Amino acid sequence: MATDIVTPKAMVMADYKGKVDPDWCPGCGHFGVLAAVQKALVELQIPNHQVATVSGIGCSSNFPGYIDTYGMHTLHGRSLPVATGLKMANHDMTVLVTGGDGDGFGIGCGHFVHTTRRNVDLLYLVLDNQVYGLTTGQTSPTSRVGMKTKSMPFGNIETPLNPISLALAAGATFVGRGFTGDQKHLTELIKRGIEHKGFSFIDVFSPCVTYNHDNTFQWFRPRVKKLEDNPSYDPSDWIAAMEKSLQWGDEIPIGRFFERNDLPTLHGAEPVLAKGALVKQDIRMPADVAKSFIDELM
Amino acid sequence: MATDIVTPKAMVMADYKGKVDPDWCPGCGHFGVLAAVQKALVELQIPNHQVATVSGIGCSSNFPGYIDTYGMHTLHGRSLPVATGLKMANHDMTVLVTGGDGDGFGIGCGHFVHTTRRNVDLLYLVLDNQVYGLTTGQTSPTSRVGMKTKSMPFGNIETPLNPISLALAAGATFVGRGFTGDQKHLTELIKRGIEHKGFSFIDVFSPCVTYNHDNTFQWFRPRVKKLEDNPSYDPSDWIAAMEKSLQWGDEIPIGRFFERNDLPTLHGAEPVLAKGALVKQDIRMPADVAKSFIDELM
Amino acid sequence: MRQSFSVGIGGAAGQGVATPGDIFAKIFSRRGLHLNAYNAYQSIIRGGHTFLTVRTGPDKIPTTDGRLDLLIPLNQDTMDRHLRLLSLGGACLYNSDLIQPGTPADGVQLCPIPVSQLADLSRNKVAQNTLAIGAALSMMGIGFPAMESVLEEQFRKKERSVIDENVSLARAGYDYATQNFKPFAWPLPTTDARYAVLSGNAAMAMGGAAAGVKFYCAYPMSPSTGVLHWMAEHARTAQIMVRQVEDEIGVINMAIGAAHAGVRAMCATSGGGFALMSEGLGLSAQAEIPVVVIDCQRAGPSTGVPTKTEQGDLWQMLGAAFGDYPRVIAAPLDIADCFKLMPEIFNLTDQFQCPGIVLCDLLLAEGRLTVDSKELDFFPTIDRGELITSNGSGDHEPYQRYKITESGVSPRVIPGIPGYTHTVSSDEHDEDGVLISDEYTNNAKRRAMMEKRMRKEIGIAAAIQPPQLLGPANADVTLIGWGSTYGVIDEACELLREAGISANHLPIRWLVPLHGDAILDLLRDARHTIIVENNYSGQFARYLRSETSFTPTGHIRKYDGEPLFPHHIVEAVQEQLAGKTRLSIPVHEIMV
Amino acid sequence: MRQSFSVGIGGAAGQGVATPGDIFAKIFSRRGLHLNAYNAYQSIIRGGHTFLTVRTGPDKIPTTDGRLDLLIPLNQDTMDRHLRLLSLGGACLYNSDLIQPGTPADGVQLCPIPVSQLADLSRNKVAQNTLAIGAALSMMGIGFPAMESVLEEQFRKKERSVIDENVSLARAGYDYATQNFKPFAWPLPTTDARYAVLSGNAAMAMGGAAAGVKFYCAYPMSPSTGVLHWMAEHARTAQIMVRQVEDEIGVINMAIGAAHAGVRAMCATSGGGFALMSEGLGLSAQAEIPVVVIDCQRAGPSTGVPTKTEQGDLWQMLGAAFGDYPRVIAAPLDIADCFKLMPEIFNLTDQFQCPGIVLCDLLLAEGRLTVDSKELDFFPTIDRGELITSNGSGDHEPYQRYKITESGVSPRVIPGIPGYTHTVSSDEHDEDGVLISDEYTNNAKRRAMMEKRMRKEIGIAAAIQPPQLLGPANADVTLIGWGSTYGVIDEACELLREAGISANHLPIRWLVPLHGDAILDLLRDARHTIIVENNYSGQFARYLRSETSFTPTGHIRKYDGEPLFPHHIVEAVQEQLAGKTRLSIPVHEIMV
Ligand SMILES: Cc1ncc(C[n+]2csc(CCOP(=O)(O)OP(=O)(O)O)c2C)c(N)n1
Ligand SMILES: Cc1ncc(C[n+]2csc(CCOP(=O)(O)OP(=O)(O)O)c2C)c(N)n1
Ligand code: SF4
Ligand code: SF4
Ligand SMILES: [Mg+2]
Ligand SMILES: [Mg+2]
Repeated sequence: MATDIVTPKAMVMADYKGKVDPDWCPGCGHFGVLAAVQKALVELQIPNHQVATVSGIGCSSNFPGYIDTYGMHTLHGRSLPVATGLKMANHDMTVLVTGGDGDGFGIGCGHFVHTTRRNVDLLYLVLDNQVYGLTTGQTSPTSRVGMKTKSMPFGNIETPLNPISLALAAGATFVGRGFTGDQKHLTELIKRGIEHKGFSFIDVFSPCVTYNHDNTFQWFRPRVKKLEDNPSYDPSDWIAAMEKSLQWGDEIPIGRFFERNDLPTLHGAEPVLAKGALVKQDIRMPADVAKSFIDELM
Repeated sequence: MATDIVTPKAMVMADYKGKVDPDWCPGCGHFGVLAAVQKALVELQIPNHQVATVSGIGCSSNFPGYIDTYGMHTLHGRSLPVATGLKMANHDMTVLVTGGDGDGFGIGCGHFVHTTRRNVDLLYLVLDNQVYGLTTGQTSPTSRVGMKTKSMPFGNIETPLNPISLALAAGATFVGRGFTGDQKHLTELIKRGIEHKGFSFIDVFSPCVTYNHDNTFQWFRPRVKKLEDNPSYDPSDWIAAMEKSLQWGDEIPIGRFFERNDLPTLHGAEPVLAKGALVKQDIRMPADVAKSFIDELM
Repeated sequence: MRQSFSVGIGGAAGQGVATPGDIFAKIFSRRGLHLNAYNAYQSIIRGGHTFLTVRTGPDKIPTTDGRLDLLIPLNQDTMDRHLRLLSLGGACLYNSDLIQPGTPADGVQLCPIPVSQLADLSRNKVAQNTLAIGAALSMMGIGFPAMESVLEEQFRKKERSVIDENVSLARAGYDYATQNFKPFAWPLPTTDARYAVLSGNAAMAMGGAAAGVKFYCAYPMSPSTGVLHWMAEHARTAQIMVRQVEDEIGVINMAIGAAHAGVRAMCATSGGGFALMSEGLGLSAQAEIPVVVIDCQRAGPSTGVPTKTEQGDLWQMLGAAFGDYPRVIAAPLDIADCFKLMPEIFNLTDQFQCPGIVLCDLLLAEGRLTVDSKELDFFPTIDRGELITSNGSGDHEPYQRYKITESGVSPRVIPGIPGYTHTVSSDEHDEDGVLISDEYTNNAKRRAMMEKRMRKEIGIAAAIQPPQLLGPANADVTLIGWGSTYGVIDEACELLREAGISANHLPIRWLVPLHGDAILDLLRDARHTIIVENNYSGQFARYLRSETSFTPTGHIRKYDGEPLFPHHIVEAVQEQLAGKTRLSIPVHEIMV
Repeated sequence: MRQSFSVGIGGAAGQGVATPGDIFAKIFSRRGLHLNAYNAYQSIIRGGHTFLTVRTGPDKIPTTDGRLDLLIPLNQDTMDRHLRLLSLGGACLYNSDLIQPGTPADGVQLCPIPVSQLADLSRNKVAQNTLAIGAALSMMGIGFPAMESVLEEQFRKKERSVIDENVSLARAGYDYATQNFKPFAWPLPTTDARYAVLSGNAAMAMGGAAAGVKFYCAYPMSPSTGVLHWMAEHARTAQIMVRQVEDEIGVINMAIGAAHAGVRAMCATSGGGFALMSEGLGLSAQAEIPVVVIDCQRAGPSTGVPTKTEQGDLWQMLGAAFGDYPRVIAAPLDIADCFKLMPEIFNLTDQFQCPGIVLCDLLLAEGRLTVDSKELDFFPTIDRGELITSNGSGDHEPYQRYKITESGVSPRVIPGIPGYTHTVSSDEHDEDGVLISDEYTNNAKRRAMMEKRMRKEIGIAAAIQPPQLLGPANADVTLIGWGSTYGVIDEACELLREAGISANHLPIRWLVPLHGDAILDLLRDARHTIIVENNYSGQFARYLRSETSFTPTGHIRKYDGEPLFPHHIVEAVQEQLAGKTRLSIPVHEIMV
C-alpha cells in the first residue's frame, strides 16, 4: 500500500455516525449498544478508518450500516470467520463483530466456539434479545423455557444455551456481559474488550421491544447486578466465573466475568505475520524462494 | 406398523457383528470402542433391531458398518441432527451415535452444542484420536498445541477444544470420558450412557496408530486415572466436573464426570409424542381436525 | 375483462396495514367473492413502507395489478407514492388531519376523512384505519353488518370495550362516507359461494399435513417462515412434531433422520438456507431416503432482497449437490396448487425414495388467495411406495437394502423391524449397503449402483403428467411460464384476446423430470413463443434449452423484486409482436 | 503411436506402493523422459488395494493407460487382478516366496524374485519392493548409478545404514535380473531435458502462490487436500498464512474476509464441501469481493467414492448460490495448466470483483505429470483491477463502493485507508452500500444494481480466450471435451489417425462465461461430433446445449470412478462411426 494522507484529529461521536439512521423499532435495545460502541471508540480515540465492523444478518446485524467504519454485512451466522480472515490479512485493524443471539449462538455456534479457542484478537458483541427479531419473532437459542413465540406457540421446551459458560468452556480470554440499559457500564466494558489482546466476548442484554415480552428492559433493570460492585470477585478465576455464569433469576450478574492475558493471539502466534500485516507484504515472492519450489520437483 | 414376529432370544456378541470386518488399520483404537459397544449391548440385552447406530464420515464413522444394527452412515459432521430426527420419529429405538473428533467437534460443533442442550435421549460416542484419520492426518480440534501434522507441519498454534468442559457448558446431562485401552471401564461407562435418559456424551481416547504419534496408547496408559477410583468425587456436582475437566498432563481423569436426571428429554417434553412413537401414529388426521383447519380460513 | 376491484393500503411497517387487509379479505370472501392479495413490504420491523393490494371480484382473481380502484394511504409517503395508481372512477380515502392530498388523475375522487373530528385519537392510535375501512365499505356498497361481525372476530381476543370502540369507529367512517363521498360505480356483488382465504405458506403446510407429514422442522427464513408458523400453531391438533433447528444443515439432516425412521418429513427454507441444505439432498439421494424440501424463492443473490419475490433459484435447484442423482422438482402454479402438490410429491418421493423439492416463491408463499374449500382435500391418496412395515411371518429372503431392480427401486424397511437390520450410506455401496469405497472399490459395482439409482428417473417421468397447452390451438402467441407466473399469464392471455391477439399458455409445473418431448410437440406449430419469468438470466429458458434445444421467439423477464402484472405482459407481447424487441423488461409501477 | 512404457505397481494400502512410484518417477524424469502417473486407491488407510500406474516416454505422456509393460505385484491380489494387463513383450516381477503367478498372455515374461534368498527379511519388511525396482531398472536398460542417487535422496532423512541397505538390496535385484531375466525390447531412452514432476494439487497451490495468494484456508477433503498440504508445508517460505478451519462454511467466509482486507485469498475443497461453500459464493458476488475456490471433483453423489474421479460437479458449479450473478468458472486441461490457470483466474476475479472457481478433478489433482519448469512461471502478470490502495492527496470525490459504471466494475478500496469508509453488504444495496431492502425498497435501484453487476459478464467474456479446435480442419470426427479429458482425447486423436480415422479436438477450458457462438462456429462444419466426459448425465453436453442448442452426434461417458483411457475413446468412436450407438460407456479394465 502506498502512503496515506492522515490529518490527525480528535474523533468525536459524529465521526462514527453512519450514512443512515438505524431503522430499528423505536425503543429497541440495539440503539444503546450502538451508542456505547461509538462512545467507547471516541474515548479510545481510534480513527474510524482503522476500525472494521463485521456482522451477520439480523436486526442486530444491521449495525455496520449505522456506524461509519469499514463495515461488512455478511451472511447469517458467518461474521466470525469473515472477521477472522479480515484480521489475519490486516491485523492492524481494530475488528468489532456484532450480531444477534440467533446469528451467533444458533446458526453461527460452531464458528463461535472455534473463533473463541483460536483467540482471534477481536471484540465480539452479541446483541442478545433472546428472540429472532428480523424474522418477526421466533424462539432463539437463548429463549427461556416456556417462552411463547411464533415458532413455539405452546412455549419453548429446550434448555437455553448459556453464552457465558459456553464462551468460558471454549477458552475465551475475555468474557463479559452488559446491559444496553446501563450505558456507562456497557461503554466501559466495551472499551476493555477492545483493549484486550485476544478474543473478547460480550453478551449484551438488548431487549427486543417488539417480539420479546418476557425479557424486557423492565424485567432486566432490577435484576442486573454488576460484578464490579463485588470487590471479592476475581475475574482471573475461571472456576469462579463458571460458577457465576450459572446465576439467573432475581439477580443476574453483568460485567467482566473473566479475563486472562497469558495466551498468544492467533495473529501473534503466526510467524508469517511477524513481518507485518499480510496486506502490506509484497505480493511477489523472492526469486530464490520460487526457485526452491521448483527444485523440489526436479 | 403391522405386528412383527419376534422370537425372544438372548443376544450374544455374534449378533452384533457387522456384515464386514472393520478395515481400520491394525492396532487402531477404534476396534476397542466397537468391542465395548457390542459388549455393552450384550450385557444390556438390547435386541439389535431396536438399536440405530448413526455416524458421520471418518474412520470412526465407519462404525455402523461393523455392527449389526439399523445403521446410518450420513454426512461428515451431521450425525447428531440425523439421529435426533430418527429418535423423534421413533423414540422406541435405542440410538447410538459414533464419530470422530473432527466430525463432532470440528464441522459438527454447532450440532453438538445444540443436541446437548436439547437433551436428546441418545448416546454420543466420540472416538477421539486428536487427528483427522481418514483424510490421512491433519490437525483436529482436539490436537494439542505444538502437534505436527500434514496441515500444520510446523506445529499446531490453536488451543484445543476441551470436549468435557464444552459438553458441560452446553448442558449435557451425562458426560463421560473413556479409554479404548481400558475395555472393562469403557464398557461400563457405555452401559451407563445408554441407560441414562437424556443426552449422554462420552469422549473416548481412541488412538490413531497411523497419524498421531504424540497421543498413543503408550502415552495414555500411564496417565488415565479413573474418577470411579476416587470415592470423594461426586458426579452430580457440575462445578466439580468443570474443575476436573481442566485436568490434563501426567494425570488425565476418565470416567463419569457428570450426570443429572432431573431434566426432561426432548421426546419426553413433547406432548405430540405422548400418544406413542410418531412412526406408529396414524398417518391420517381425524376428519374433525381437518375440518377445523379449513374453518379457520373461512 | 374480468370484473374486479382493487384496494391498496399503504403505510409504514407497524402502522397496522395488515389488519385492514385481513378485514377486507374476510368481508370479500364472505360475500362469495374471490380475492388475491399481495403485500409489498421491506425487511424492517417498524417504519419503512408497506403496500398491500387486495383485489376482489366474482370470478377467479389470478393476480393483483398496478391499477387501483381505492387507495387508503395511512401516511403521507403512501399518498405521494401511489396516488397515481388511481384512474377514472377511483377514490382515495385519507386522514385529512395528517395527509396532504396530491394531484389525482382526472375522474379520481379525493375523500378526506377528518379523523380528529370523528375519533378520540388519545384513545386509539389506529383510529384512522378503522374509519377508513368503514368509509370504504360504504362506498363499495357493502352493508354495515358484514363489517360488524368481522370486527367482532378480528378483535375477539381483546376486551369488549375495544371491540365496541372499533365498531363505533367503523360506523362513524361508514356514515361519514355515505354522507360525503360518491359511491363506486360498481357496487361489489355477492355470490353464494364461500371461499377459504389462505397464503401459499399455509397451503403448503396444510398440504403437507394432508399428505401425512409427521415431522416438520425448519430454521426461520423469509419468505418461507409462514410454513413453520402454521405447523407450529397446529402441531398439537395435527399431531405433527415441529422443531426449530439451529441451522438449515441441521434441518435437512433432522428431516432425513425422521424420514429414515419411517415418517413423512418436510422442511422449508429460502435460497440461502437451501444452499446450506444442498449437501443433505445428496445424502437423501444416495442413501435413498425420501424427504421433501420447500424452497420459497426471494430476490438474490445472497441475502439479496429478503422481502421481494423472484424466480431465481431454479439453477440452484438443478445443481444442488454434486453428482447425478434422481429427484423431483415441482413448482406450484398457484396457492391452491401449493396445497394439492404436496401429497403428489410425497407419493413420488416415497415411491422413488429420492428427494423432492417444491419450488415456490414469495409471491405465492406470502400472497393470499381465495380457494374453494373442496380443493383442500385432507384425505388424498397416500402411496408410501415399497415400504416394509413388518417382518410378517418372520421368514424372508436375506434383506438387501439396495437390491438392484429393474425399476431402480429397492424395498425400504422401517427401522425397528426384526430381521432387516442394514446400514444406509452416503458413501457408494453395494446391494447390502456395504461401502464400496471403504471395503473394496469395484468399478463394475459402482456403475451398476449408479445405473440402478438413475433408472428411477424413468419411473418418475412416467408417473407425472406432461404439461398441457391452455387456450386456443392456433394462437398468435404462446406464453410459456413456470410456477407462479401461471396466474399472471392466465389473465394476460384474456387481456390479449380482448386486445385482438389470440394467446395460449404453457404452464410448467413439473420441472424435474421435464417432459421435453411433450413440450416440443406442444410448441411445434406455435407461431410466436415467449418465455415469461421473474429473473434476470432466463433460468427456465436456459434449462428448457438444455433439455430440448428449444429457443423461444422472445422473453419477458423481471428482476426488480416485484411480480409481473398482466398489463406488463400484454404490453411486452405487443412490442414483441411488432418486432421491437425480443427481450422485454417491464418497469414496475408500484414503488415500495 | 507415441513410444511409451508403463509400469503398474499394486498392493494393499500401507504396503508401500508410493515409494517405488516416487523412485521410478525420479529416475524417469532425470533421464529426460516424460511421465504420467495415476494411483487407483481406496478410502482406507491400511489394507484394501492400491494400484499405481507410471507411464513414461520421450514425448509428452498425456495419460495413463490400461496396457502395461511391467507389472510389479506386491501381493497375490495384485497378481490375480492385473496380470491380464500385460501383453506380448511385457513382464511381471514378483516375490516368488509369497506370490503364485497366474497364467499370463502369450509372450509375457514371468520374473520370479526369490526374495528370501536375496534379502534378510527380518531386517527389512519392504525388501521385495526395493529388489523389484532394482530388477526393473536392469530390464529397462537403465544403469545402476541413476538408482543409487535417487535412493540416497529418497531416504535422505534416514540413517546411513538404511540407505546402504536399500542400495545393496536394489543392487542385488539389479544383478539378479541382469542374470536371470530378458531385458525389454525397448531400452528406455534418455534426452537432455529435465522435467519437474508434480501433481495437480501441488500445481494449483504453486500457481496460487505465484499469483500472489497471501491467505489460504481449507478444511481437509479428498481429493483437494494436497493443496492444503503444499500450502502448509511452504507457508513460511512463501509467506502465506495458511489456516485449517472448522468447516467449509468457515473456509469460504474466512477467505472472503481476507480478500476484502486486500490480499489474494484462495481455498480448495471437493463436491460435498463445495455445497457448504455455495452460500458464500453468493456473498462474494453480491458484496463484490473476489475469491478463488478450487473444487477437485470426486465421484458422487454425496460422500460417494472419495478416492475416485469424476466430472460430476459441473451443474453444482453452475447452480451454486441462488440468483443471477457474474462469476468465472474454468477447468484446467492438464497438470501444467493447473498452475497456469491460477494467475489468470486471480486477475479476472480481481478485475471483475467476483468469485472464481477452478473446476479440477481427482485425475489431475492427484495424478502426476512431468512439466517443463519454464511453464512454472512464478512471476506472471498480476492485475489487481481497480483497487484503491491509498488516499493519495487525501482529496477525492465522496467514495461510492458500488458506483454504477459502464463496465459494472466499481473501484474497490483496501480497508484501513482514511476517507473511504463504507459498508459492503450481502443484502441488495445502493451505490453507497446502504441496504436497499432495509432502508427503503426501490425496485428501480434494485434493477439498476442487478444490471450493473451483470454487465461485468461482458467484460469477463471479452477477457478470456475463445476455445480452439486442435487437429485437422476437416476431420471425420470431432471430439469435444472439457478440463481433464484434454490429455486422453489428445492421445485418442493420435490413435484414431493411426487407425485411419481423422479426428480433431475441441477442449473447453473456460466454462463460465462460455463462448457459445465461437463454439458453434467451430462446430458448424463438423461431420460427426462426440462429447466426451466423465459423468453419467452428460453435464457438459447439457450445459453446452443450454447455451447454444447444440446437440452432438454422440456421447462417450464414464461414471465408474475411473478415468477414460485413450483406447476407450478409440473403440467408442469406431462403434459410433459404424452407427452402432450414440452413447458409449466404456468398461474399465483395471479393477481396483
Ligand atoms: C442461511 C440463513 N438462514 C436464515 C436467515 C433468516 N434470518 C435472518 S436474520 C435471522 C435471525 C435473527 O435473529 P438474531 O440473530 O437473534 O438477530 P435479531 O434480529 O434478534 O437482532 C434469520 C433466521 C438468513 N438470512 N440466512
Ligand atoms: C463436507 C465434508 N468435508 C470434508 C470431508 C472429508 N473428511 C472425511 S472424514 C474427515 C475427518 C475425519 O476425522 P475424524 O472425524 O476425527 O475421524 P477419524 O478418521 O479421525 O476417526 C474429513 C475432513 C467430508 N467427507 N465432507
Ligand atoms: S424487531 Fe426487535 S430486535 Fe428488531 S429492531 Fe425491532 S425491537 Fe429491535
Ligand atoms: S488412520 Fe488412524 S483412525 Fe484411521 S483406521 Fe488407521 S489408525 Fe484408525
Ligand atoms: Mg436476537
Ligand atoms: Mg479423529
